[in-house]
Amino acid sequence: MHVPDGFINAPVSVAAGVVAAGAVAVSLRGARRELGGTSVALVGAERTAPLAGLVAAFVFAVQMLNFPVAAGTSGHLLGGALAAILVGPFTGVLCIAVVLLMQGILFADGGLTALGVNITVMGVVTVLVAYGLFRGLVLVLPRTRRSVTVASFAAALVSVPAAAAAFTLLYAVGGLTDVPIGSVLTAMVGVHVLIGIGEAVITMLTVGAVLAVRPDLVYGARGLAAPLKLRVGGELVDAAPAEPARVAAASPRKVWLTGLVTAFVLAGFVSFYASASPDGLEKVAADKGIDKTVEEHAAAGSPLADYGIEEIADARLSGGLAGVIGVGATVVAGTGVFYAVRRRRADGDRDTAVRSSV
Amino acid sequence: MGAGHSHKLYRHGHSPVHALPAHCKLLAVLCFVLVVVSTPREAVWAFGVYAVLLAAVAAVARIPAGFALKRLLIEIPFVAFALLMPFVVPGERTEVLGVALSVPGLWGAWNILAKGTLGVAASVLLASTTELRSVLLGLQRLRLPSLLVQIASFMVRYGDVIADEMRRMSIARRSRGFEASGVRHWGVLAKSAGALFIRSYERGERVHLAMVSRGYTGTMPVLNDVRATAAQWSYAAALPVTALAVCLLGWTTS
Amino acid sequence: MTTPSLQVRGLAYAYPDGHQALFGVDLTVGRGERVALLGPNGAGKTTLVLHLNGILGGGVGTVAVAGLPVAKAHLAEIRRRVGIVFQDPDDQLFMPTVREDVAFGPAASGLRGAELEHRVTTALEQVGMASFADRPPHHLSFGQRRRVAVATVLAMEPEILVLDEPSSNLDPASRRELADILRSLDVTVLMVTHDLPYALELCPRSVVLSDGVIAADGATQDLLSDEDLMRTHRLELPFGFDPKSVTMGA
Amino acid sequence: MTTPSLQVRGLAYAYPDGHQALFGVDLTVGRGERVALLGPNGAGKTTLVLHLNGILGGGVGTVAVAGLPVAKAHLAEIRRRVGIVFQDPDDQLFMPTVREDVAFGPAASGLRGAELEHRVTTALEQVGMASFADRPPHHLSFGQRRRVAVATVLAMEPEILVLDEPSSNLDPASRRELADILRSLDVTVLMVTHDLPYALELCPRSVVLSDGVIAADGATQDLLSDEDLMRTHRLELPFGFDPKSVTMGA
Ligand SMILES: Nc1ncnc2c1ncn2[C@@H]1O[C@H](COP(=O)(O)OP(=O)(O)OP(=O)(O)O)[C@@H](O)[C@H]1O
Ligand SMILES: Nc1ncnc2c1ncn2[C@@H]1O[C@H](COP(=O)(O)OP(=O)(O)OP(=O)(O)O)[C@@H](O)[C@H]1O
Ligand SMILES: [Mg+2]
Ligand SMILES: [Mg+2]
Repeated sequence: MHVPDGFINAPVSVAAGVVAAGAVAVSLRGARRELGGTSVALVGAERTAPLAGLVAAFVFAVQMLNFPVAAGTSGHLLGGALAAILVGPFTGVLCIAVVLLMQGILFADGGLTALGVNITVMGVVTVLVAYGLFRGLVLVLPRTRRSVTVASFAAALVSVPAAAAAFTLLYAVGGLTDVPIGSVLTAMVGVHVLIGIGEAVITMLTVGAVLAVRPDLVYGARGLAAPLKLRVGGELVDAAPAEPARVAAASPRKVWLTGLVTAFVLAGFVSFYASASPDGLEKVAADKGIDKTVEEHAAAGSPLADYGIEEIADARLSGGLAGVIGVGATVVAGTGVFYAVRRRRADGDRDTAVRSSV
Repeated sequence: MGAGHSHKLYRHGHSPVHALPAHCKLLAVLCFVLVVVSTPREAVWAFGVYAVLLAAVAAVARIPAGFALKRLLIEIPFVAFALLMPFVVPGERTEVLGVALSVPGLWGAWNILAKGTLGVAASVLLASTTELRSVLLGLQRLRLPSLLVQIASFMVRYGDVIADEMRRMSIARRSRGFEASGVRHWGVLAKSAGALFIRSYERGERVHLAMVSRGYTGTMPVLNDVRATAAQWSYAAALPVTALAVCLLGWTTS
Repeated sequence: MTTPSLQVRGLAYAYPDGHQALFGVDLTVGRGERVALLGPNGAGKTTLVLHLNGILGGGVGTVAVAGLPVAKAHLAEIRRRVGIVFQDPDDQLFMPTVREDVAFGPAASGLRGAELEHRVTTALEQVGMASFADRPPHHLSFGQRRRVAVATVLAMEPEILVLDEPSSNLDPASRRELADILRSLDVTVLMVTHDLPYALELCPRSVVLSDGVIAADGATQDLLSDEDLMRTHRLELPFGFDPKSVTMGA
Repeated sequence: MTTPSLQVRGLAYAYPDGHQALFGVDLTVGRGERVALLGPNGAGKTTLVLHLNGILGGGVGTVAVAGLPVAKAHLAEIRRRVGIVFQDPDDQLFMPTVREDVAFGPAASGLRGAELEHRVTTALEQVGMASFADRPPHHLSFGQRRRVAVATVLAMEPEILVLDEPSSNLDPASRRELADILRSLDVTVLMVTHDLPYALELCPRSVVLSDGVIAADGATQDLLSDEDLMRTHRLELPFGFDPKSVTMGA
């Protein structure tokens, strides 16, 4: 989805550039907080750059993992959801922005004048949608590790078609040629729901694996880690104060229910875009949309958490081909997760393996 | 770490283009692409001139045509998109070899192909004549926020760490009789992706600690800083300025 | 004469960056032999080892394992027969838990169920790491990782065991236990080591690799007593050690 | 009494995954002393070492270096004074060439130009790697990487040198050369090792760390001669070695 030069007209490119620059500026400030103090004490703000660079490198690496999607197309990971969940939304935006910048310069992947568009679509939109949905789900689901992995699956799944929709939106406004936007949208979102499944599986597996051995590294699951205890001379002492949390395995039923709920949420979300008529996507509306994003950034802090939810709340649960594909895919995937969990359970003995693979 | 030295696209050489400071080249390429993008698509000849300009730069930099052309393949997905346009875009039709094609669609396709290809070609030239580390230094000189530059330089360094970990894991798997040969093995590979993240992350953490142990405080010691002379600036400006002239001509004639 | 376990003929190899590491190595190891591969840092020992199951290749010369040439067609078979313990345990361990890591090799060769379980447990017990089965390997100490690395190879029950400095970073008791394990197995062993007393204890025959060629080949005790040879190849017996005072272990 | 170089009091630490490695360690190392840190695999030696310049922290207890508590305010100062050679050279080396890697530490502390050049060359010559200055570190053999890792720390000229198994993977001559270097430096040395003869040769005093606590502390020769102690902590003298036959090097 790396947009080349000359694809989107100048005003929209500039507007997207402004959005991207604003998002990066806000993120620069936010990132210091997110990466400041985690597991290793005594090492402070100088951690920001290395750890963000590390995640960026990882995103870079997984973006090269192409996986085949139906009918001869192949997709690659966007990584926005993964980055946001692992290191937090601000750092997530920075990571994706840096990845896109370097891809543009070093691999000519994505045009230099389209950098703003690319960062907005693949960085800002994916991160906001994914992290918003993720936080929302984590808040409503039971506070367990499995909820975190399920939420990351859903967040990643939705973030990809959302980016595709955002791209189509930009193209509708700033594309240099009139194409039937409705069918482009359907095609884009439809294909990207499929790509989203790949993204979701990899994101979920990665988050799950990290959660199993280094829960302290998952930004989105802070507070889920049990407090560290030290035994000194027979007594148990707290190593460092941490919020208490309950970590218990969720029942497969809950997992399945979550899958179903996610499917509906997804359906609403996707059909919201899919059913929007091409005529409805007028310049004004889109400009409003961009303004809204800018506002959200200016307000930065917690509203991120509500962003995705808000969108879902007023989404119309109407039809549309993409929506149908979305529901179908999610129900299948959710059921798959359910069966996988149940089978591994039946296998017995390897709880850690379950955690790391589900 | 080897990537700190060079990267896949880089072609070692001693041409005048190689010798230009990276920030001059970055700015020149950016300006050039801006000019290209703002040229009216109807000025077909102008794009031809741009292509000739780039070819001239490639010749000066002694980049073989085959090398540069191969790198253009990155554009393929959008070429596919562009090729669809003449068929799906509504509007006036014209007959080409017996197929009815849309005129605005053809213009759209031409627009994307011409500008996109020139943009990619310019970036390819930049990448193949500039070392990775110079690119980073150049970004720094261009006043990109230093945190971003640092993230980028760590990304480059850790890119190697991750590639290394990936290679190690693959060797380890193979020497224990595993060949990824089909869908059956996706499970193993997917599991490896999670393990890869933790491994790379923890390796990165340890490398970072090693740096910290040796006095790293958040900025890399810059051992050799490059400043561009006026001559170098004017040399670098040659490309975008010529292009601008062409572009202005394009606006007046079309 | 039976086919030798390992047969290397005129092997030369350069790394992709152009640095040549092997300059024509000839080496034959008979079935059931235990041979120590000695030599200074950078001599090419690891490079040679990595040719023995086809991880490196593409240079000049031939390598044959139990009569099979190391080539694409036989790689699967050869990797079942040759077990390599890498110099860096991080090169060896890649699964999320120690148990899965040790199970990986046998499982890839088709073992399942109770038999697999048994292999894994036995191998982990041999190296004293059974109680670590459910921990992630990269959260172990260096020496613990080395021991797990050895277990992953033991679990495959290879007929040829190639070990690249298996005793480094092991505590002294583990070092001796490893020697006991190797002695108890009825397999061909090629062991790279810088620990000369260890080589003397375990391997009746030694080969010295230096600057990419074989510089000496003979009984370990003879080589270690040849002061000239030792000095030219940066081999020295440690402080307080006298090879003559020692009678060879079986 | 002068302030000790290293002073550790009641240090306990658990890794983020909840695994506790240190259970209250007390250790004092005087200025100019050379101390060996012995103990079985997984005893917590590396964990302890990583506390000495504040790389790990956040547990219970205190660490002081030359009288300065290891805390945020003094970290920069402490890291200038304490040089750590990591157990895994891959963790230590991160620059694109050997030369830049060795220059990194001195450059970070402000050295430039000819003086920097001199430091780098000297350090590389000490470990015999001067001819490798322009190669990328990860294209070296394991032992060569270890030597470069030692050089990166020597180049910083720290007043306290902490080495985590510096001799593993070194060829015997390099091992002896390293001992010579360490003996020639007038610095405090804390050296983790599993090579008991090496400890005896280099360090008059030894400390045994076992299961996260200090189990013994005394003259190396006495500890190595205490068979009970040795056996309980998986320490054994190698085959053919007699500590009594040896007189301590200075
Ligand atoms: N990946 C690589 N790329 C280029 N050169 C390499 C690479 N690995 C090793 N070398 C070089 O090849 C030569 C042989 O290396 P090798 O690792 O085989 O040595 P070794 O005998 O195993 O040494 P050690 O005892 O230190 O492990 C060395 O000079 C080394 O610098
Ligand atoms: N990153 C980690 N996460 C969790 N546990 C760890 C980690 N690193 C080490 N441990 C555990 O902490 C304990 C002490 O490890 P440490 O590395 O300090 O041992 P060591 O004495 O250095 O051993 P060796 O001689 O093998 O190097 C071990 O039981 C190990 O399993
Ligand atoms: Mg080696
Ligand atoms: Mg250790």
